[in-house]
Amino acid sequence: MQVKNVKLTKDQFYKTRKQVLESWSTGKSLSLDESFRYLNSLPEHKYFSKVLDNAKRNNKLLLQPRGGVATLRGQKTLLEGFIKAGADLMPVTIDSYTRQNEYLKSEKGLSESLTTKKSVLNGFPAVNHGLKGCRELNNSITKPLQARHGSPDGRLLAEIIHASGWTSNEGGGISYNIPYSKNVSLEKSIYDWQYCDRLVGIYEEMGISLNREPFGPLTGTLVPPSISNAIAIIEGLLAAEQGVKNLSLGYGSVGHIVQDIAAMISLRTLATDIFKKYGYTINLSTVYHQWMGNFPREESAAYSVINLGSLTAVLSAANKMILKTPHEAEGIPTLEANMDGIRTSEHMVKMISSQIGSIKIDVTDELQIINEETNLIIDKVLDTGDGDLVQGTIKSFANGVLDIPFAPSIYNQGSVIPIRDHLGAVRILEFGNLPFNSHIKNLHREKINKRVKMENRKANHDMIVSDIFSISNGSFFKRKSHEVMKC
Amino acid sequence: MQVKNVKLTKDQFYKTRKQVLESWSTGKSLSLDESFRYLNSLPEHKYFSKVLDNAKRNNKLLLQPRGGVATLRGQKTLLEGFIKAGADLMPVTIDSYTRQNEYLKSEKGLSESLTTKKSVLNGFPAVNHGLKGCRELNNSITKPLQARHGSPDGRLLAEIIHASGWTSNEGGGISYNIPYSKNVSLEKSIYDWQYCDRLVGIYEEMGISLNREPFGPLTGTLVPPSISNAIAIIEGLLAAEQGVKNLSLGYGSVGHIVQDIAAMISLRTLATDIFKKYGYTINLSTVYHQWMGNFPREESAAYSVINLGSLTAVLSAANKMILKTPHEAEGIPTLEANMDGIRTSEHMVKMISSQIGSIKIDVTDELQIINEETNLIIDKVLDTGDGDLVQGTIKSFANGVLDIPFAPSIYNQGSVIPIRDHLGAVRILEFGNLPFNSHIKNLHREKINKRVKMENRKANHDMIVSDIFSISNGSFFKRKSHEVMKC
Amino acid sequence: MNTDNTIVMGVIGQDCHSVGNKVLHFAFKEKGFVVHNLGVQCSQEDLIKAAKEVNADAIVVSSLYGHAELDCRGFSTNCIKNGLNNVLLYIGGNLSIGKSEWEVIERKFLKMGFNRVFSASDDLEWAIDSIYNDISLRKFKHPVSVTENKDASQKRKVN
Amino acid sequence: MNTDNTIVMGVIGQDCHSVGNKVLHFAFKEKGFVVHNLGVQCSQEDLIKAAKEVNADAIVVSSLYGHAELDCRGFSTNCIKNGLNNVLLYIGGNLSIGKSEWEVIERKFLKMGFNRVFSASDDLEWAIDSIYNDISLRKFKHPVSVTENKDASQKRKVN
Repeated sequence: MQVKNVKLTKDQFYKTRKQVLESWSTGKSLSLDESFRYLNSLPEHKYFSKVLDNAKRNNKLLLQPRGGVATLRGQKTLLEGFIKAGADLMPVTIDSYTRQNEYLKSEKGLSESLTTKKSVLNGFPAVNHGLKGCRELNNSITKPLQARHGSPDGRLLAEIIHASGWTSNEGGGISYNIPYSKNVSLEKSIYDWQYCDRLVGIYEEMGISLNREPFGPLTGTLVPPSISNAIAIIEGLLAAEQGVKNLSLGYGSVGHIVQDIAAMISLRTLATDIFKKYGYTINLSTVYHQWMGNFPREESAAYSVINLGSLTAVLSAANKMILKTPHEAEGIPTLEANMDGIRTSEHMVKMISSQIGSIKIDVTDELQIINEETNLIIDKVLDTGDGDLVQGTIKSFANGVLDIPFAPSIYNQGSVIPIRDHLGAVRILEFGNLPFNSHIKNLHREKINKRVKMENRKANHDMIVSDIFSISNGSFFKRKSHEVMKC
Repeated sequence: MQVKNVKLTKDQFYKTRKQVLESWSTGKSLSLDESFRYLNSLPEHKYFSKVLDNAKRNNKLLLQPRGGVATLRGQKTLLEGFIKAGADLMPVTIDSYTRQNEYLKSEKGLSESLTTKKSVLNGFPAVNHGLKGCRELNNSITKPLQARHGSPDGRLLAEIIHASGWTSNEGGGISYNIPYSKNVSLEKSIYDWQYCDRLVGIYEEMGISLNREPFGPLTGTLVPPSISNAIAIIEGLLAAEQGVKNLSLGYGSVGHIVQDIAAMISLRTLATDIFKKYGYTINLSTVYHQWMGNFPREESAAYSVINLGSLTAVLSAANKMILKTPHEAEGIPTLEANMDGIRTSEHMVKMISSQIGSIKIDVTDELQIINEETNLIIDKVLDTGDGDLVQGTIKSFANGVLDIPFAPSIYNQGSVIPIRDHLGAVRILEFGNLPFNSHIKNLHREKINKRVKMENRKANHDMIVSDIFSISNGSFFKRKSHEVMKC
Repeated sequence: MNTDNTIVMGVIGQDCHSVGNKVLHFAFKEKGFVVHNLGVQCSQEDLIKAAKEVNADAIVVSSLYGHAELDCRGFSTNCIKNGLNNVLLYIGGNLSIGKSEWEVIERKFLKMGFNRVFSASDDLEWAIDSIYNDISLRKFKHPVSVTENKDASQKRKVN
Repeated sequence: MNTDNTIVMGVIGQDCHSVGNKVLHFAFKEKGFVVHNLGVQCSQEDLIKAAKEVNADAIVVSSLYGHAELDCRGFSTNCIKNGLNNVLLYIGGNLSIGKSEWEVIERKFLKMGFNRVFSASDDLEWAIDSIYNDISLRKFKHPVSVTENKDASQKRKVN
C-alpha cells in the first residue's frame, strides 16, 4: 500500500473503522448517529471552534494548561481547578500507555490508581474510560475539552473522545510520530492520522464542527522556526484534504522575542496563503506554546520563563497559548502549580493586551528569513513527492529534506544541528539535507560566526548543550565580561 | 532666611554640622578626618560609584532589593540573603521614626525588637545604631551599602552612614519631602538636603567618591513621566551645585512598556544635556524602579508585574533596577520573598539581555512628548525663581507649576490628575497649573477621549481609582468585549 | 436609609501612605458617610480631638508601614479618657512586619479595643458595609446618642 | 585511569524524551565511558539483552514521564534471572507523578534494587562521577570480572 494525500473514501474509512472499534472493548458500542445526536445537543460554549471564533473576534488570547490523571474523579478536580484559576480551554492529557495502544497496561495503571487513590498514570486513559467515562467528564465541565497526547495511532482514541463531545484533538501523522516514537513508520502514522482527520471531516459533513491541532513544538528543543512551521503547514494540508475545516496551527517558543513573533506571523500568513492556493477553505487559528525545553528548577526563575512566553504570545497575536507551570522542572506538575501557571500567565496577558496598541517591534528581517526558508522546505517536499504531499513527506524525512533536531524516531535523519547566534536567535550549524540556498546558508553561518567571535568559543557539541540549557540557566552566553563585573 | 541654589560655604556647613551632630548622642563622636581614613581603607568593590562604573562598561543591569529590620544581626542576615539570591547592591531601609527624627521612638522600637527577637520597626534605625553598629554592618557585608529612607531632614543619618562606609544615600529635598511628609516646608527640606549633598561634596573634595540618588518614583502612583523626570533632574542640579559628582537618577515604572522606555531614554539624555549646559561634570547613572503602585495579592500574578519591570528595565538600558517581591501586597516582605524577587528578576534580566541586540521598539512619539513636557517644566521652574532653582522650586510647588499626584504634603497643590489613555499610557486629565502649551494639552485630551469612547465610560474619579488598581488587577480597561467572550 | 454616619479617618503615626487614604476617602463618601479625613501622619490625639469635635460615630485608622502596634497602644483607653465612650474603632492595612498569621494580628488589635480589624486584602466594599451596619446597629441600641450624633453631624456636615 | 567502563543506557517504557538521552550520552562519552545507548522507549528486555551482549558494568535507566515505577517492576530480579549478577543498576529522572517527597521516591527505587537513584535536579557531573566511582570500586573488589569486562568492551568498543 502506498499512502497518498487523497481523501479516504467512505468505503475505506468504514472498513478501517470496523477494525479500529474492535481493537478494544470500549470501541464496540460507538455509533456515529448516536454521537452526532449527542454532539448536536451540546451548547456552543462546549465547542472549541466557537470559543476560538469569539476569541479571534475580540483579540483575546485563550489560555490552555496541560494536565491529565488516571481517574475520572481526579480529572474532574483538575479541570475544575484550571477553570477556577482562569483557563479558557480544557486539556485532557492522555497517558503514555494509551498513546502506544497498550490499553492493557493503562487498564492496570487505572485500577491501581483507583485502589491507591493516587495517579500512577501520567495521563487520562480515555480509551479505558470509554464513552461512558469520557462523556461523564465532558458533561461535568463547562468549558470545551481537547485530547492532548502523542499517539502515532490515535484512531480509537479519536473515535471515543469526539463521540464523547470533546471538540478538539491534538496531533498529526508527523508531529505525533517523529518526536514521540522510535520505531513507527511515517507511512503508518500518516495513514492512521488521515483516519482521525477523515473522522473529523465526516462530523463536519454532518454539521458538527470539530477542531484539529497539529502539535507545533515537535521536540521543543531549539527547533528552527522554518522547520516546525513547514511541518505544521504540511500537517494542516493533510488534515484539510480529509475534510477538516477548523484548524489550529501551533508554534513552540524558542525563547527569543523577535524570532518568536516573526515565526508566528510567518506561520499565520504562509498557512493562509498556502491553504488558499491549494483550494482549501480553512478557519485558521494559531497557538503559541510557552518554552517547551528545559526549565529552571527555582520556581521564581520558572515564573520569568513563563512570563516571557505570555508577553511574546500577546505580541504575536496568537489566539491560544499553551501554558507551563512554575514546577515544570520537577516533573508532572500538581494542580496548585498549574493554577499558579494560569494565574501568572493571565496577569501578564492582561497587562500586555492593555497596551499592545502602542508596542511596535521591528521583526521584518527575521520574518523574511523564516518565510523564505519555510517556502523552500514546503516546495521541495512537494517536489520530492511529485506533487503528492504524503509521499513527499515520507521521502523527505528519509533523505533529510525534513529533519527534526533531537527527535527519537529512526525515521528522522537527525543531521540538522541548531545553535544560537550572537543575538540569541536559533540558527542552523549543520544543514544536513535541508533544501536551503547558499544565500540562506551564508546568513546562518555569518550569524553563528559572530557568536563564535563574541564568546571566543567553538561552535561545537559543548555549545549546543549550553544552548539546550540556556533558558533554564538564564543567560544564553558565557560572557567574559561577566567575570570582570564581579569586582 | 531665603534658601538659594548656592554651594554652602564651609563656614555655613561646619556651623550647621555642630548642631546636627549634637542632636543625638551617636552624632557626637564623628570626625571627618577619621571617617576619611576609614572610607579610604575600603576596597573598590565597596564603592557604589565603582560598581556602577563597571556595570555601565559591561552593559550590566545591577539589581537592588529593598529591606531593613531593627537589629544589626537581623540586618546582616537580610543582606547576606540578598547576596545569596544574586543582588548586586545592598539597601538598608531606615525605619519611619528615624526618618522623622524621632530617635527616642526608634530607640524604644529597637530595644523591644532586641527583647522580642522580632523586628517591631519597619527599618534599620541607623542613627541609634550609630557609627559602631553601622560600621559593623558595613564590614560584615561584601557589597556596597546604601541608605534608603524618606527623611525630609536626614542630615545626622547622612553623617553617620557615610562615616560608616555606606557609599550611597538616597533622597532629596523634594523627593523625600513631598511624597513622605505632611507638614514639612520645602524651604526646610531643600536646605537640609543641601547639607547632605554638601557633605558628599566635601568627601568628594577629599577624594572619596560617594553616590547620591534622588528618589525617582515619588508617590509611585500614575505619576506622569515628565513630572517625575523634571523633579529628578532638578534634584540632580541641586546636588551638583553642592559638589556631588556621582549621581543616579531614578524613574518609577508606570507599567507601560513604551512609555517607560521613552521616559528612561528622556531622563538620561535630558539630564546629560542639562548638567552640561549648567557646567556640572557629573558621572550619571540611571535607575529603574519596578512598579511601585498597588500590587496583586496573588503571588503568581505579582511575579508577572515584577517580570514586566525587569523586561522594560533591560530594554531601557537602565544601570540599576530596584526590585519588588511576590509578597508585595502583604506589607513588608520577608527575606524569602525578597530572594524570590531577586531570582525572578535576575532570570528575566539575563534572558532579555541575551537577546537585547535584536529588539527594536519604536518609542519616538512618546519620547518626543516626554522631552517637550520635561523641558517646559524645568524652564518654567527656573523662570519662576528668576534663575534660582531653589526659589523656583519652592514657588513652583506653591503655584502648581510643580505638582505631584497623590502626594500627602500640604505644600503640594494636588491639582494634577493623571489617567490612562486608550493604549494604557499615563496622561493628564486635569493639568492644574502645569506649564504645558495647548499643543501638549490637546494631545493628552485627544488620547483620553479615545479611551472614554473605547470604554464608553466617563473620565472621572471612578476611572482614576480603576487606574490606581489596574496593574494589580491586570487589565487596564473594563472591556465590554470581555463580557461577550464569556460564552 | 440613614446617611448621616460620621467618621473621622486618618493614617496613624509617621506613616505617609497617601494614595490608599485618598481612595478610602472617596469610597466612604460614595457610600454616603460624612467623612472627616485627617490625611497621613496623624497622632492618636489628632484623631481623638477630631472625633470629639464632629461627634463621630467611628474612627477609622489605617496603617500601611508596619508600626501600627506601636502607634496604637492605649488608643481605646485614650478615647474613653477623652469621653469617647460610644465611638467605634476600626483599623485596617498592613498591620505587622513580615508575614504573620492573620488570626494572631487580628486578635491582638481586637484585644487593644478595636471593633473590627481589616487586612489589606479584605474587600473594600465589604469593609465599608460592615462599618455601616455596625454604626446602624449601635444607633438602634442607643437611640439617644443617635439623636445627638444626628444633630452634631448636621451642624458640621462636610462633604 | 581505567577508561573502559561500559554502560548500557536508555529511556524505559513508552517514554519518548529524547533530548536528555542525547545529552546524557554525550556526557558519559566525555567522561570516557563506553556507551551503548538504546535511545528512547526501551523495554527491560532490551536493556538486559544489551547489557549481557556488551558485558556492561552498569545499566543506566532514565525516565521522565512518571511511569518509572510501573516500568521498572522486577527489573533487578530479571537481571539476576538473566545472569547479570554483577551489573550495577541506576535510575534517574522525574520518577513520580506529582510533587512527592524525594526521600520516599529514593527509598522505593533503592528497595527495587537500584544502586543509586538520581533526581532530575541532581548535578549531572556529580551523578556520572558517582557511577564512575561505584564501578571502579566494584572492579577493585571483583578483579576477575574486571578482566572479563575489559575484554568484552574492547571487542565491542563503540564510540
